Amino acid sequence: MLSVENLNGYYGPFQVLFNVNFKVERGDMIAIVGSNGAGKTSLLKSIMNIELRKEGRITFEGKDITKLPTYKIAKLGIFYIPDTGGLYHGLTTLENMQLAAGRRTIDIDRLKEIYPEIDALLHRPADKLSGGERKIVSILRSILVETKLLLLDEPTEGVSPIVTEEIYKMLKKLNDEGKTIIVVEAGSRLKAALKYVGKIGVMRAGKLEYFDTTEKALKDLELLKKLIFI
Amino acid sequence: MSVDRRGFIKTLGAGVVGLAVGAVLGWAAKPLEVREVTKTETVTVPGVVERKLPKATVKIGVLGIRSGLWSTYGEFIEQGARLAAEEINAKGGILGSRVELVFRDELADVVKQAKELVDVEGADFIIGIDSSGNAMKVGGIVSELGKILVVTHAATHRLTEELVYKEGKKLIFRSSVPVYQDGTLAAYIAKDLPVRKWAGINGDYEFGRVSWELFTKTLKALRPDVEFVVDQWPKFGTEDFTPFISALLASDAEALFTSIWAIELVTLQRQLTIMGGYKKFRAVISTLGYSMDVAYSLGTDYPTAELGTWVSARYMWPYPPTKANKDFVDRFKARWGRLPAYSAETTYSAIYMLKAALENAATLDPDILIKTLEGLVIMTPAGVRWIRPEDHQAIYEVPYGRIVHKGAEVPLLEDLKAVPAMLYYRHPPFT
Amino acid sequence: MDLTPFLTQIFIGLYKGSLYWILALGLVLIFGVVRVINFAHATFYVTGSYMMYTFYMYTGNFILSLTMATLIAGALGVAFEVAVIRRVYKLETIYQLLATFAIALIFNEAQKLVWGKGVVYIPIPEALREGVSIGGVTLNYYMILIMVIGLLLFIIVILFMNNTIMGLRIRAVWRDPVMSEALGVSTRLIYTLVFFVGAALAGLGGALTVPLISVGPGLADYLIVTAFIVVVIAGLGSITGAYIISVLVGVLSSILVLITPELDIVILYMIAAFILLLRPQGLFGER
Amino acid sequence: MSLSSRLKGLVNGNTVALLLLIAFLAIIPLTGHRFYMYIATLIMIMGMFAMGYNVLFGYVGLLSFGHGLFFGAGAYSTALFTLKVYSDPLVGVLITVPVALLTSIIVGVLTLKHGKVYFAILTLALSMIFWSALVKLRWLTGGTDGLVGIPKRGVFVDVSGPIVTYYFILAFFAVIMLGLYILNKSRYGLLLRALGANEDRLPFLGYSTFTLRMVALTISGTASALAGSLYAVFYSVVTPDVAYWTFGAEPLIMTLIGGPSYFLGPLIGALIFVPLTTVVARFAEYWMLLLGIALLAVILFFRGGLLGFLESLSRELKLGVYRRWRF
Repeated sequence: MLSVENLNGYYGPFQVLFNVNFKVERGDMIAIVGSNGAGKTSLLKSIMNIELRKEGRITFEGKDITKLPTYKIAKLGIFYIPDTGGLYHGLTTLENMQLAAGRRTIDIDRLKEIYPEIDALLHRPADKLSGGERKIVSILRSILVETKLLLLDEPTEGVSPIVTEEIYKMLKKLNDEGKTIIVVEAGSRLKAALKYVGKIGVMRAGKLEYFDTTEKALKDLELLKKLIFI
Repeated sequence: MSVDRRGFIKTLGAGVVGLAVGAVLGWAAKPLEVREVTKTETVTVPGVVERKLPKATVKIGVLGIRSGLWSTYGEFIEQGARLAAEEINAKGGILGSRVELVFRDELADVVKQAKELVDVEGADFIIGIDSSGNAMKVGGIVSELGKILVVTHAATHRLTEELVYKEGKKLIFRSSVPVYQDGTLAAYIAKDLPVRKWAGINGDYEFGRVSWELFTKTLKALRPDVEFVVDQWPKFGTEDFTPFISALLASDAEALFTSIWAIELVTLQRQLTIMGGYKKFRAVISTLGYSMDVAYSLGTDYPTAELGTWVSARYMWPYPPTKANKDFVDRFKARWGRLPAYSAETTYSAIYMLKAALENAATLDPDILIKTLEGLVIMTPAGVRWIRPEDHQAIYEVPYGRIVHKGAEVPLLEDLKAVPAMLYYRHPPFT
Repeated sequence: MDLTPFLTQIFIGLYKGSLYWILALGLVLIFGVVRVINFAHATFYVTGSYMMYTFYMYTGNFILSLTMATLIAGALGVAFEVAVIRRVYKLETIYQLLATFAIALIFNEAQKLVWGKGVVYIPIPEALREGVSIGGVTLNYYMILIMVIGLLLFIIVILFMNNTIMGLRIRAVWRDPVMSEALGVSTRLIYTLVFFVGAALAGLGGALTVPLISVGPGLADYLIVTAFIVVVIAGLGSITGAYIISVLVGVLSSILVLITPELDIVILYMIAAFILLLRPQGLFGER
Repeated sequence: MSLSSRLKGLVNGNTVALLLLIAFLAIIPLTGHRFYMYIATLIMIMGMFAMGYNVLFGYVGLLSFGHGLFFGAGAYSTALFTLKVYSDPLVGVLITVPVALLTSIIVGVLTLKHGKVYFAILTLALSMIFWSALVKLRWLTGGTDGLVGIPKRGVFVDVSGPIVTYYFILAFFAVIMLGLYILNKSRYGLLLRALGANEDRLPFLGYSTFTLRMVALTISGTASALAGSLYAVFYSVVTPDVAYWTFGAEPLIMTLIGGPSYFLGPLIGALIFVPLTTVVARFAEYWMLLLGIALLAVILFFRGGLLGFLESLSRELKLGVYRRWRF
């Protein structure tokens, strides 16, 4: 579905991604972990064509998206959620939802299926939500459009373990419904991620050092920890 | 002012002379020594043969505002200068030498332009200059330039009173009337109007301030019963006068004095009309109201107050009604397709002043030319100009007139009131 | 004490404030959304004025001329955005500023080549020539019209921004262009749209003033400077703030003319600087 | 090989260029051509202004729209001092140093606490207040007509001849250029440039951002004020125009033309800008049009300025000459 080939990424004169290669199949749920500054966020941004300059080739459903402007990539069905959640301060939850939905009407019942307590949040400004609520709302936005691939940057950062579980369950549910998901996580979340995802990748210093199924990864756990924490 | 002014007032009685005899009377009213100077001017030099200038071309550097909002003024200067040069060259030049003009934009650092005119272009004279500030700047370095400067528009009295008279910068001359026209003469018009309470709106810069000061002082002296109830000071470049106008209208003034000029005056007059100013003010004096850019812009919309919209300029094409002037207006119109604005005439005449001096002296030596120009009397479109030796100010008459509409493209003037220039000019020693 | 003079000054101030507002609105939109401080705003204003004059001279139809002037100024805004601004979005602020400054210089002179150096104006529409007279000051219907248009624009913009998808998208781009792109919003389109609206508004302001203020090259400069002061005091990017401050600045400067004719601009600059020193983000701005 | 490379290290491109330029300026009066002297004087004055400006812009990365304030403060303090207190041009110029220090500190305290965008807006606002005060305080400043007759002949020095004026200004020019050069080479200069490059990292090194910026502003303001002061002496006239923001933007334009990341960039900019406007002004009405087009071309195509363009050119040719002109 998504393939990344020989990807090099730069911020100004600084190279942040080094020859990254991987493939994502339809229905995958993937976690990419790594320490701070390993290039995880840059990887997602380069897929979305945000900010950095890049070399290499990225295709999505057979279409070359390397040079497409961000909004066109989004329109192909890739939904990106930055680590902040990307909600607009000053806009209400509903307005944030509407923004993602565009001219489509918002199907509240569908939202309730995934997250029953949504009603209470709809008319509150996004900056008045708790950290967990923000993360949830930001994910819920993805089901308002025909999302095929969901890119999440540290969806559980700064969130309590209970909410982390809740978020992962929600993601799993979306994955079961057929959405392909790539989650980027800090090293400390490795264990939580391993419980839900099917494939795991490890980044270090701008390189994708490891990429395999969870089963395999569980066997290589020591290696993974080494890659992440050293 | 000088001691003998009171004497003039007595001699002239009313001080205001009719249109037809204005020029003649004004001429007659000039002090005796002036007429003596005339003689030296009229003395031709039959004995000398082969009088020639040391150069085949006399170069005149012309400064004016040629960019930005006020560039119409530079255009007038250019048209006046070109007409004069073309005429002179068509008649064989000055003592055989051709007149060549070089134009520069005074807004592009006037001192730099002046120096470039002299040092690079080799100009023998510098004329023009619209802004008073720029005239003072060039005036300040004139001895360094070593060439004669004839200012043809900038009106600050400091140029001639301070730089020439007090500081002795003898290279400076001025062919146009100074701010006395705007301040002092306006008071002579105002004193005969049956109104007592005056309002003023003037630019918040030297020229506006001095105009109002001269106007109020003179009028108070002529008519002690008048009052000045409100004055407003919009800054240079004001595009909307509505708050100032409503402040004027909120007073109990019966008449309005303004020295606002050019584009700003067009807006001021229109907004005054719109806001009911012409219902309130029985008379309006606009010191530069008959500048041709304003007259053309307002055209048939030029508002007229009950007791008249009294306007003047540094020269107005209908005055004086001499053949010389009529011919000039016709030639100008034929050449440029419009009536001459004042700075066109003052620049035109400045070149003829230089021509007269050059023909008399037959040299380009500034010191000799200064002596020749001092006291020079010359017939110009605006009438007879006398260059006062002490301050190098050209003295000639420009009347005030009342705006009337006679179906022409531009409004015309009626009731032209001329006052001899010597009467209302300030005189040495300018105390 | 007779309060009539103050009333008339307030009225005049409201009219002037409405003019500032029409200009400030375009500046706020362009700065807020596109993050470009647009020195060329006066260009659009003057274009509106000259277009109004030109169309009126040919057709004599006020409404038609007003519409055309507004649209042409808007179109010029689009051309400007596409040809110049788009190339400098990613550069430092200073280059954007200078680009708009350069454009302002070029257009100022180019307009002179087309329309000459003199001033132009058109008459006030027949129906609006009279006015209400208070204490000797005529409060012209045309000035009242400008106030009404200002107020209507405020209501329309607020309703548009809060109740339409496009308004929502503009607000989204305003706050976070990157995220908006990720949500499938074309920021490029929004930028162009905002430039169109901002330039059209400036053109409308310019067109509306031709009957009242004569127009010549560069004559809008002071108006634009005041509009900038308004935007800065209000806080770069606050629409409601810009409206309130426009009107306040209009009224205040108008009353200052009455009480301290000597010092009006100094006081205005001082107030602006004082507010900025206390709240650099402006009265209504967020940091 | 080792000797020549050591020589290269010693003979920095900037040193040679600066000394050559000063030497060149010193012989211009020998041509006896007053207009060249005039242009050269303007280049020196505007060059000082731009070089001073760049201490803030190019080194520390702060964009000021209010440098007309410093230039104007210098010009007016010299004018007022020589006209009303003590009639001597040398003392009149020197008096601007304390005035500039004071002005810089006041401006700095008011503006430096906020971010870069606010610094630009606040400096603009302060300079406009200063300008409107110059216009309005007519009894002191002469209003829009300014102050006339600033003396060239004084108790200590007499610079009334054009050649004397020229060398008087050249002396100040040389001193200020060498001062700025020493600053640039010093540890302080390095710190200031480091601050411009990365303001987040510096506090860890034990330096307060505020203090460093204040130092840069003071140096920049003093150089600008001295330029203004010499301008007043040179013209004998000052008008409020010199404090207007458009005048204050001229050093910025010169800096961009020359290249802000080169020590001599602003001076090279002045060297181009001053004669260019002189030539272009001959097209009378269209000179502002041409200025606009030139500016737009610089922004769209030559953002490194002339030196940046030359550097990339020499890199293309594998010469690397102009790299040594960088800070």
